[in-house]
Amino acid sequence: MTPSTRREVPCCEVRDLSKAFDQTTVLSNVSLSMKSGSFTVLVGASGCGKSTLLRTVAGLEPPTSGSIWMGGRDVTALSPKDRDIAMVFQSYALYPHLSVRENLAFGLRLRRTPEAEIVARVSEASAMLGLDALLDRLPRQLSGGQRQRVAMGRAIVRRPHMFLFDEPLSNLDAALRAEVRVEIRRLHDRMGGTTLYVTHDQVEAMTLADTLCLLRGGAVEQMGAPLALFDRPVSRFVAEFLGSPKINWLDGQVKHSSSGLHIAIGGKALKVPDRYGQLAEQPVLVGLRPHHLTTASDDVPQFATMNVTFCEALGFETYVHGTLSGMGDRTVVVRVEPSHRVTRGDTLPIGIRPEHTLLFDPRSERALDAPT
Amino acid sequence: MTPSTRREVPCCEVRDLSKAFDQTTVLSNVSLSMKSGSFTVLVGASGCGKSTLLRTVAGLEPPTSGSIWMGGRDVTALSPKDRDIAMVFQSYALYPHLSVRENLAFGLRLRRTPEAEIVARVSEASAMLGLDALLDRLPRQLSGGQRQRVAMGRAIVRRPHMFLFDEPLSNLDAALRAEVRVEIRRLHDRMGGTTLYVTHDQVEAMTLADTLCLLRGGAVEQMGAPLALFDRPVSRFVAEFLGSPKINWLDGQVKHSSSGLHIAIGGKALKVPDRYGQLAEQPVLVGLRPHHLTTASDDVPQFATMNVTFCEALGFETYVHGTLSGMGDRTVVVRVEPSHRVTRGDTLPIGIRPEHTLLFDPRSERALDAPT
Amino acid sequence: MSVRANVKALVVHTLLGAAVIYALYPVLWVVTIAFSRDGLGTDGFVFPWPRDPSFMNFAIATGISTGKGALFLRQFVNSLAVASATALMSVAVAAPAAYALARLPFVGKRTGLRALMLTQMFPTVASAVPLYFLLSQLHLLDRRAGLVIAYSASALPFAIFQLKAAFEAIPVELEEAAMVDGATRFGALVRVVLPAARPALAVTALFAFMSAWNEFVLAATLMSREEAFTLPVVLQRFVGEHAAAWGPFAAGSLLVSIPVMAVFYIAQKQLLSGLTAGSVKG
Amino acid sequence: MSVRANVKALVVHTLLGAAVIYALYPVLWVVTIAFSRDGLGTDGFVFPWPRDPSFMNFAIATGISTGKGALFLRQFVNSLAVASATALMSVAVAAPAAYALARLPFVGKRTGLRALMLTQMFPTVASAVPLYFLLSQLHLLDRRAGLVIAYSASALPFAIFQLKAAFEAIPVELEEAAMVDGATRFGALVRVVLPAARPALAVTALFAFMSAWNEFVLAATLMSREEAFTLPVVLQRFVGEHAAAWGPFAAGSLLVSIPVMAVFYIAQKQLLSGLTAGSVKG
Repeated sequence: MTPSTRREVPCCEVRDLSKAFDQTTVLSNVSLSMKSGSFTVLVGASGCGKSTLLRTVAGLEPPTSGSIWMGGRDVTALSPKDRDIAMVFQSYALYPHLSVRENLAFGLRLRRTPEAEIVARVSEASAMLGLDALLDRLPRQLSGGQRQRVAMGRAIVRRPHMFLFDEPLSNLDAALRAEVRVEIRRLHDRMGGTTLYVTHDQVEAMTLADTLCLLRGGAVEQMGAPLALFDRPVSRFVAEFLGSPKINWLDGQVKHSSSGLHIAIGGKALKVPDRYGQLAEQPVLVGLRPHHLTTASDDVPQFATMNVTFCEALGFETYVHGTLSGMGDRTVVVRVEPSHRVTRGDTLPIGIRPEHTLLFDPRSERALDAPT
Repeated sequence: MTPSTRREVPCCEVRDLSKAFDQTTVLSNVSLSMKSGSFTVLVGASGCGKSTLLRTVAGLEPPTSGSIWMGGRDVTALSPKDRDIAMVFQSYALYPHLSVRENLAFGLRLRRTPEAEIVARVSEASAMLGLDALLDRLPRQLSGGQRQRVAMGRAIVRRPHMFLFDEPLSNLDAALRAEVRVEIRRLHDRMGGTTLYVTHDQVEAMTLADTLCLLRGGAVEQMGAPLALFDRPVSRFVAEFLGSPKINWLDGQVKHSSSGLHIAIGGKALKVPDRYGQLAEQPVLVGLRPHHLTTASDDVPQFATMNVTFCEALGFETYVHGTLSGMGDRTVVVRVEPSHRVTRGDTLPIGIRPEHTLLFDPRSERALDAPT
Repeated sequence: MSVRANVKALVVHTLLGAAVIYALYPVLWVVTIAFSRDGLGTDGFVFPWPRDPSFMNFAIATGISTGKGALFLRQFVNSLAVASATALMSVAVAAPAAYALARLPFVGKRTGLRALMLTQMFPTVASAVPLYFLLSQLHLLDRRAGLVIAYSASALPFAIFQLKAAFEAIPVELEEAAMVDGATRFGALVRVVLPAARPALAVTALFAFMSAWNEFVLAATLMSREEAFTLPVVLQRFVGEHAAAWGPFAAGSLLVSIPVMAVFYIAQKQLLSGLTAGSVKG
Repeated sequence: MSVRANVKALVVHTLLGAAVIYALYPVLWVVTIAFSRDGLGTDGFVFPWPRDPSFMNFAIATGISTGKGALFLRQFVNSLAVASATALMSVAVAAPAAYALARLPFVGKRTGLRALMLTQMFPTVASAVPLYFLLSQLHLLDRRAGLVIAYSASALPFAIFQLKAAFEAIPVELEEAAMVDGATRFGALVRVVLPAARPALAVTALFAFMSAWNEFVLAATLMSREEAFTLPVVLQRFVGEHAAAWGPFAAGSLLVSIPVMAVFYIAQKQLLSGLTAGSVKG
């Protein structure tokens, strides 16, 4: 056995998967490999195919072509019950006629687990999720948050090799969402299973994932560690998808001059970050995240003047909307400290931290430092 | 006529309003005054009575006691159609059998507006909201965002004195929500009507409101400018409701010493902000917002050491969860710059900006600087 | 994969086909008998098919061959008038009652609902007699109005349940929006709720129409003059009186079914959407 | 305010009261006649009430007074057996068909649905004759099984529509959850879908039971021996044969209604929740 064949078998692998409904292609040639114990998040706008991909991994949709492997076995033709997975649905999908206890025990009963084992596992999961007081209730007697916990309990009880989550937090309110988000990650770490998680929410995606997989139109746009996607997006699409408020765009032109490479924006020269090597003199789309723009100070010299059109003060931070004088009419958003009190009509001296600037080809909308 | 009676009549006034369904009190003694042209947001957790208050103002629910005044008239007994209001519902409530055009024209037809006037107003509203291409569609042929715009158009067309919004954005996705939020404020400024807006979302509440009214259990907990509520909450409830991540709590003790007043927390002394005048030596609940805690630096000396248990990196900012050594086991969240790479198990020197510290009575949970 | 899919498709089609045939088989027999010159043969037993196709039975059934065409026409008009009036009357009475049950809270709601359900449990045969005496007191025997009253009374409970469910499926906000827009509660009902409930109203009306059109027991009890007969009674005469005339009977049955099928064909879109509940979403 | 509320309450109660009375009035008459020793009086015309209360009519109706009690009991058992078997048979055939229609995509779905609807348009009277011949070929005339086949065939389309709507109201995710949890598709149907659709199944069974229990035309056509009669036919004999015995007829009607009312009373919670659609939410 050579070392290369002895390397760890991934817990789940999606190979060259495509899926079409009638004439509509939903997934095209998606490949994905999940290490055992990893937490992979599929993220994307609605209609990008992320739920279909999850459902195909679950065995609820047959793929049009390609295959799915789990633990080194081709499971493409297996039905869901033979895949050793558990799934938490967006609607929770609790069995309405069964008590919480029986909802938890359902999968174990189907697998003819001995009664003593069922009791033990149900009470373990129930304790872990704080469901003890609810065990005899019916689903309709539970709040949204409680239902969500029962759905998670139903997955945990089974101790599967893989957990699948389909937007499990989208029916919860904001405060609960933040709380359960932390708990899901905690449970993942404790259970040691492999998790595949679908969401459209960038905060969930960024904070939960080991590996983030951003889908666009049924194909993988970029995959990697969350901060890698945030800091080095391969395309304008990725740069816009992550980050709140959205990234700002300015039109510039790469110029060579005696002092080296720079980007000309409305008569001003912006330094090109070091990691960009050789660039042709060409028009570029300059991406600047709101927190990389700042009010000019001793540290960050003024680069432009902002004409403020609109101000959103959240208390803990303030978003200032406006345009930059002489730099086109694109709206730019700057995040400033809440102690700044800015109002409409003000002008604001703006500085840029040039080391964070992102450059894109305006036509292909691919990053200029991305491998092509 | 004396000057005092000549002062402006508020557009809408709620006087000492109570409402009970069967035995359950939903609103108790709520009073509220809205200036003409103002934007008032009712905010609170679900079940706080905010929607009931809105519906009572609309005339869809009769109050149990108290009265509602509009333009100096008691309208408590008037039916909705006689109140000169328009309302945007959470579910949009578009008439399913009528085209977009007829949905917009519905209210005008009921009021026997001349046909030419109807056509003019419908096309004005349609242009304002970009509905021109949709006028002949039925509601079921529209996307969620389009339905929302039609619902707004139906309100605008009527040119009422007052606009009522009942969580109009809660069925939209996050990106659209941010966009429509800005547009609603723009429309308000342009139409010049008075707006009463219900939401459970603190971002909407903070950014839209001139006056924010936070309800709790059917009563007004605090009312005022959004930043006033954020910076000077009258109670622990208000402090926790606003701000994301939530405010942090530490247990302290007010102490007099030779160098003046301070708060003792786990052996360390924290300065009392200047605005607190005389305080008795008593236990206090210390509220510190995540953005007022910071990594210790030359500017902000170290106050405590944080044992990091959990880290959420969003890319544009990072939330570090942990406990402070020797200061109890309450979890504390600190917002740090995304350039800090922190992981579980790290220790972090933490500084505090003492001028932002909030102090509460641990038993009454009222702010110590609030008028009692 | 494709083998599994094919097997599934086969099972599904067999199942549904069996259900359809089970329900349709008697109808096929009626068609066969109607078009057979000699009434009923037995050699096409399993797959019914007319041995000697002819329209003769239709001529007999309509009275054209016996010179009684005018009487048949009159009886046809009776059926049509009674069924249409029943449909209108049921919907007109049921709609406000159903609306009240769906929307307004009031004392005695549960009791009212139970009382309505109970009347559904009562056999038609049992109500024939009291209705006979009631209508005779009102001098409505042998009159279409009498039948309409009897039919709409028995169609009412089902119509009320049907419409109550339909009104409950319409969001209250629609009415509230209309009221804010300037309508009274009644105006909101007329301009918004009823149009939104159109499919359910159509289904309810059609059910009432059909049950009146096909009803036999009450019609036979309450109508004694030939000119007042409705078609099911006319039909029954072919087999009930002396020798059983199966051919004309079957032909008449088909003729009776045609108007209902026509209504059905015209309204089928509304019907199918009305029968699949929850179709009225904003 | 309170005046307006009172007026509204008055209007609502009047409206609903009128509807209930309209539907219940004939029933009141049946009760009155059943308990009147002399059959039918006219002086209590508007508010029916027995003039000379007695249980005599019940004794006659059940044959106790004439020594034919055993025959009546047998006929009662006929009715019960036929109606129960019809209910079971309809649900058993309709449930898989409805499930296929609700969940599985396949060619000919619309056509199948339309064919089912069409059979609903066909008058019972018309199907009596072909059924007579079919059952005679199968040697099922005068046998309960024959009636069960006839009744369940005619109950099927409505049952299928009813159950199709119920299955469609059950979220597909429930089945998917069961399949992920370890069930086959069939297992998910049995363990999750059917239990969740229990109220609808109960309503469908009850409707089939009721229609079979109360049916007259087919029973009269297909059953000729007295021992094979079902109760509606027995009843009709009281008024149909020679002199009309109104009192026993009315008493019999009440007796016929009692079992259905009992079933209704037991099942009323299920029924009311089953009739208000959309009750099966996770």
